[in-house]
Amino acid sequence: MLRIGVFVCHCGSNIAATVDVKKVVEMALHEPGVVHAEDYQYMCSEAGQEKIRAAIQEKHLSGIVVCSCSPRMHENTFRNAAERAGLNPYMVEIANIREHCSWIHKDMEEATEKAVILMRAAVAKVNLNTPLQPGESRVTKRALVIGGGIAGIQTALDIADAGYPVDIVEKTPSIGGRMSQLDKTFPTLDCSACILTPKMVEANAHPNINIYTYSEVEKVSGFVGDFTVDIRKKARSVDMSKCTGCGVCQEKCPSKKTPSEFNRGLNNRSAIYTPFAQAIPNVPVIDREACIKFKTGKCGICSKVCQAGAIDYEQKDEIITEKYGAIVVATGFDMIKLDDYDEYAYSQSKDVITSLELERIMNAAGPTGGHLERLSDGKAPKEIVFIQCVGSRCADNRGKSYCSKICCMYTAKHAMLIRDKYPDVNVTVFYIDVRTPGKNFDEFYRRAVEEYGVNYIKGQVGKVIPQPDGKLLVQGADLLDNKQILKEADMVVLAAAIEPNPDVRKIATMLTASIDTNNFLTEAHAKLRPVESPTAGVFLSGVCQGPKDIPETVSQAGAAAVKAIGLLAKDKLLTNPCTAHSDELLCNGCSQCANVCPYGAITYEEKEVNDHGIREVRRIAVVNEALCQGCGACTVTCPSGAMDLKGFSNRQILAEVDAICR
Amino acid sequence: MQEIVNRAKELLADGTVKRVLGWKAGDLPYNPEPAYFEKEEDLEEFVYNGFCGANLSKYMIEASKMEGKTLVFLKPCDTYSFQQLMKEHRVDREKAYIIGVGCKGKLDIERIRRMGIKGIKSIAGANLEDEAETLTIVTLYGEKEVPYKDAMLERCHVCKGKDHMIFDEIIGESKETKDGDRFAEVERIEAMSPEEKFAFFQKELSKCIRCNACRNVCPACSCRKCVFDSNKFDSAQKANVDSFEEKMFHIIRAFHVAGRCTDCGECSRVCPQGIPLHLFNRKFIKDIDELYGEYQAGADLEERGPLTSYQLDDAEPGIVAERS
Amino acid sequence: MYKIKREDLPALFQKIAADQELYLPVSTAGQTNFGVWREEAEVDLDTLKTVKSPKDVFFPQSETLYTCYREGKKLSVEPETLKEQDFVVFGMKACDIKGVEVLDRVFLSDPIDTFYAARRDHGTIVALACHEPEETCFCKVFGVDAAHPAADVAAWMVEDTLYWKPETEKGQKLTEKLADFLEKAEDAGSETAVAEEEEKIRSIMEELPYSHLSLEGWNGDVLMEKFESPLWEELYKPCLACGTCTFVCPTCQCYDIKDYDTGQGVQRYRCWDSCMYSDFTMMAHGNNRTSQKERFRQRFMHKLVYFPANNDGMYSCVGCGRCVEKCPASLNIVKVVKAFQEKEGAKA
Amino acid sequence: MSIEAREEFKPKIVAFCCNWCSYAGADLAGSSRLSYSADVKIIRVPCSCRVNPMFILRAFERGADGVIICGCHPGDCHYTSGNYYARRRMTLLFSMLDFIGVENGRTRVEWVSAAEGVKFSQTMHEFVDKITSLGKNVRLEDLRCRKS
Repeated sequence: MLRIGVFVCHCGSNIAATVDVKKVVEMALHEPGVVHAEDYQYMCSEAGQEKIRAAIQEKHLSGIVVCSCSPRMHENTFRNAAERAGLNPYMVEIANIREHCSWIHKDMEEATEKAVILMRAAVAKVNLNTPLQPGESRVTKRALVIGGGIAGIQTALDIADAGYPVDIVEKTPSIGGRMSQLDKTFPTLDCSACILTPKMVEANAHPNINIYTYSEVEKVSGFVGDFTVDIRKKARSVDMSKCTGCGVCQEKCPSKKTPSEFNRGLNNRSAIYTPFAQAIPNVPVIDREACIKFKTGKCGICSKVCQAGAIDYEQKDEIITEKYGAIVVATGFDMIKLDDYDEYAYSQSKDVITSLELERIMNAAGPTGGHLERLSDGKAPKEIVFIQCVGSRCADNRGKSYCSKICCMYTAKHAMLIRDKYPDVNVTVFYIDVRTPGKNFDEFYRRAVEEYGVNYIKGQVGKVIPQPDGKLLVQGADLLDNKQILKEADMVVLAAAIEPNPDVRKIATMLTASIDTNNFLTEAHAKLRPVESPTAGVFLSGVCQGPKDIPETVSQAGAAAVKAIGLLAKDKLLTNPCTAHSDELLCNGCSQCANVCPYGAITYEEKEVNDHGIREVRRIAVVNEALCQGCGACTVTCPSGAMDLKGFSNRQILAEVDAICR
Repeated sequence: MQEIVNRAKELLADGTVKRVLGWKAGDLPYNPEPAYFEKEEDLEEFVYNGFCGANLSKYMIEASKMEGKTLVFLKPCDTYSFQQLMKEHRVDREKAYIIGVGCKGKLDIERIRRMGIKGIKSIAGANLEDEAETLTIVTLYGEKEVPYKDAMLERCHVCKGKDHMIFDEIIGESKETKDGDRFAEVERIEAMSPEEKFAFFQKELSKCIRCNACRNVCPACSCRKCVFDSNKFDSAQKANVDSFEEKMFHIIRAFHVAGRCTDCGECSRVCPQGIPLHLFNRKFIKDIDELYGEYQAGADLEERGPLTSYQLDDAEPGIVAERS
Repeated sequence: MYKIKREDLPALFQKIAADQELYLPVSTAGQTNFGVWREEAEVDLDTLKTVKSPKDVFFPQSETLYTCYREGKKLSVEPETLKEQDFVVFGMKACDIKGVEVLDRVFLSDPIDTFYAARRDHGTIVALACHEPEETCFCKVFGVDAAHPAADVAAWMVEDTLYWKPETEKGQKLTEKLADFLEKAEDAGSETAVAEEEEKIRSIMEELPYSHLSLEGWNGDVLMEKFESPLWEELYKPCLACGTCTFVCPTCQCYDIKDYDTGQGVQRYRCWDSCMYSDFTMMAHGNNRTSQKERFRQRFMHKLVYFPANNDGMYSCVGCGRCVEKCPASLNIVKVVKAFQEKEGAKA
Repeated sequence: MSIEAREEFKPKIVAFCCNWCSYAGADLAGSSRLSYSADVKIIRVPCSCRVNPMFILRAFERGADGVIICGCHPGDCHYTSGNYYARRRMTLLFSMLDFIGVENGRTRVEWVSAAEGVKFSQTMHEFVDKITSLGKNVRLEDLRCRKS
């Protein structure tokens, strides 16, 4: 039996106010194997750790239990403390008496009783712990960035600047992302393209950056430091090495009826196209769904007009397999679909548009050449109504429960720009709250109201009714004046909620990164590890993690890059020693464990064993500890119990069960 | 039967096989035993009749370790077990020469005894050649006639079919014996109230003497060391001291063979206490069929077992409460 | 001698059970085993052989030896109390009674097994003659008289009447207690009825296929000769290494001692073990019988050689035939004896 | 059961929580001060696929009144597929327990992400209520483990 020490943390009053820590100490001393127990104000502090060290050395402890906060907080702290005192770090168990006890219970007696039971379970477990040694695994010094928007570009640039090769995988034909669709940016009103394009060019030209556009991640295997990724390079039908980007093919293409994705479907593009003028790479793709050559076999005009001979109808999808040490997800966002918001007449009237559509309309390269006009009749609007929170902060399940964060500011921007360029246009904004927490944000909003005379009405719009004369009747409420409002507008702009790019689910599954109910990727810790995914080696950049504006996105992109660089800078990583292993005397060699192993970590070998004097050659499972991630799927599949998991062994878990049910 | 014996002799003689694994005539009319024959003359004792219910696949685990090939006689249902064992690398196909033998339904001496027949001196009609519809049983207490079908093992009434899944050659004809619904009894129990279910199994399992016959005869229970014999889970109990242990043993045993059990019915055939152990396996099979698509263990070598595979849209565990 | 109508037996049982435990053949879910009589129990006196022998009335499949309780770091031990109340076993057959005789040799010789001894002291056995012996029976081989079992009370069921004959002091005492229920049967008709039944049983015994099995060559002196016989190599092969034969056997007496962690402490109990099991007599170094052949041999050598060697030639098989009926591989002691006879006879 | 007796009954509930999601979800419930019954005791496992049916039966053997397994939402498993295996295993196990007459409310699987502190707390509330209404587990306990 081990010589166990139990350390009970007060966590100031976080634990001690609800749990009688002295009682836990007293009860611990009654547990078999426990030779030392003490409590302290803050076990995680220098002084607390020093107490642990002293006890380990003076009382010759061979295992310790710390009753404190979640192991997700300080397991490493205490493992390191134990290691410094000469104890194997895996001889430490944590009883979570804060998050799982003191913080959720009010009655001191009840909480203390539970804390004692949790302590007992941890003591029972640590009694069966064995010293474990982590192994080592190599780090592939290359990063993958999924998504080529501003987040992905910035991350890639920062990693590349640090000297590591980076691949960007972008689904669409060009990098640039949502930001390339924006006209101006708040709160400084810079032209979006003017600040984005240089970054795009820089990424394209960077010797350490390799861009795969019109490509998607198909498969991910491996683990931190050693991911293997299959990238599907979709057939572009244009040879990138030959194309000069002259654009003649697009001009001559007879199929020009496909809605332009870039312009949100407000106008059409040709079947062979580059999404926008500054696209990088400036090489078009053939949309095979729309192309006459692909549909009927006839046409082939683009091929005829291409002087470089770059058109290649035979091109096939290509799978590129590459190894990476770190992966950054920067898959960005899209606007929600407005199908469930019939009351705003989005599908009935061309003059009810989303803010992103307004961006395109106001952009000089947009469908209207930058003229603010109604899409129904081309007339200049005189009365514009903005509706905020369409699908954001939504209580029912039509929309999103969260605040999309960027709408208040871009609406102020839109309102201001319109009033600036078209002073005769009246702008009204219906809002729930105006949220402007950001540098120079509130000032910006106040300018819209005070200098530009934008009419802000606190209240929601119930209905937008298209009128026979083409006008839009907006029925709203003014909560401050407590009155109903009926307003005729020429144009209604909806600040639709943003949501993570729907493809992120697929990617999260491939990466085994966790995702929340809104499809935002979960960070390892909401405050302390905001750019890391709980999956080691996977980092989060931009809106895939939560709604953000451009400056926030760029700063997070940089942070994600630093985390990735920190990983790539290492030559070797210590692997988790809590891996599966098979007892060769019990193994049947039946292969069931290998069938469920997600990492292909189990192989079989013919081995001579000595089973209590019976010598025979048996087929036996062997676990590759570098590949095993310690999930334990194999342990339950194994009928004989040959397969067990270090750190979470059958007997350890049963001991916890027994201690809890005692 | 002579055809089988002749063929076995040939294969022994030409050196194709080193031994023959079949059945040897017993000393009572109904108790042939599984046996190895290494010499041609020993085969005089060979028998294959209605009482040869034993599934010889399990013996092939040991036979695979022996030198040279073993000629093994497998009934159609036994071939599922053999193939499942192949899938689990527990038998060596190279070490087996499989003759698929025909089957006209196997007899259950316990069933005959339950009819009140005792003091059996002879049984006529159990041989395959007889094609008998009726068994004539001479006893110390008079002669009895029993329809062959009524004396068959439960499993034969719900036979999976008379096709051999794997074989080198086939000898003998089979006769369809299926006349019942495999899941009828499971369904009957499912329809009970929790109290009735509990009482039913409590009663049945209270008979269990933990002799391990069900486990040791089971081709899916092929572990070198059973969890119930090892100290890995602190679960090594030699006796059911508490009624909990009866349940623990049978639930876990059924769980461990779930997705691998071919429903060969040996567990119920050998239980000295007549516990319908196959119900546990059938319950799992029924659930697997209903929830994850029909699956027959041992029917092929490639398909992943239902517990080592999954579908993204599998039913949630809550379905159990919803269904009942 | 006394008699009682079959239809009055339930009342008799009730009377017996009023102040003591009564064990008798009870059918549960289609199988008959000895169990404690309860009003609702399905008593089955027609089944000749219960699945398990009634040995667990005296030597239960599992029994607690003592219990340790743990409180903090303190341990306390509470020994199990010995059987203190009298009880009755009704319906045991001659072979099973012979089986108890075998167990007595083991448990009542020095050092005496106090748990067993207490049960033997307090138990009164009412035995029932074997009405219709079966083809698997071979008790005759071991000198057992199935027609007249040697017990505290011998009983015969002749048509609808149970004849009851106390034969020991214990039996006499029980009979007196049940005087209100038992009718005197000193008449010639009763004597004849019992004698005829005995005769009938004995004549059937003569006809049984195994009754004339010869045990020649099996005794305590043939240890090495039998031990080293190459026949075992052939015989054991079909054995599945289950414990059915052992657990249905009226004479198998091996047990294991195990600890059960109750969470509050430890319950130490003993339970039947089987020499067929790979962990039988497992020691720290492993097992002294590493192959199934050795384990298989052990069982038969024990019954037919080792036991007689230590017990004045008494075999520890009583010919109940349960293993013959229940072995999943249709192996049994008769086949073993016959195989030796055949092969060694041929040799000689 | 009388009302008084029900008030006295404090169920023993074992919750197996996946380290990556529901254990963190429980942490979040804690840091958000979302209370639930102290009858629930959590055992940390690396993944729901680590939960062996033996663990569940052992808990019942030892007198647990309810066992709940919490894992990552399907598709979100930290190890890609663990919860899918767990889902099949637990579905079949629960169905078997139901088959032998154990009240099916005593076992439950719930998918709770690291972000779902509220769901964790609510789930535990519901489960404790359910077990309280079912009362003491008597069908799957080993009487030797009962506290005398």
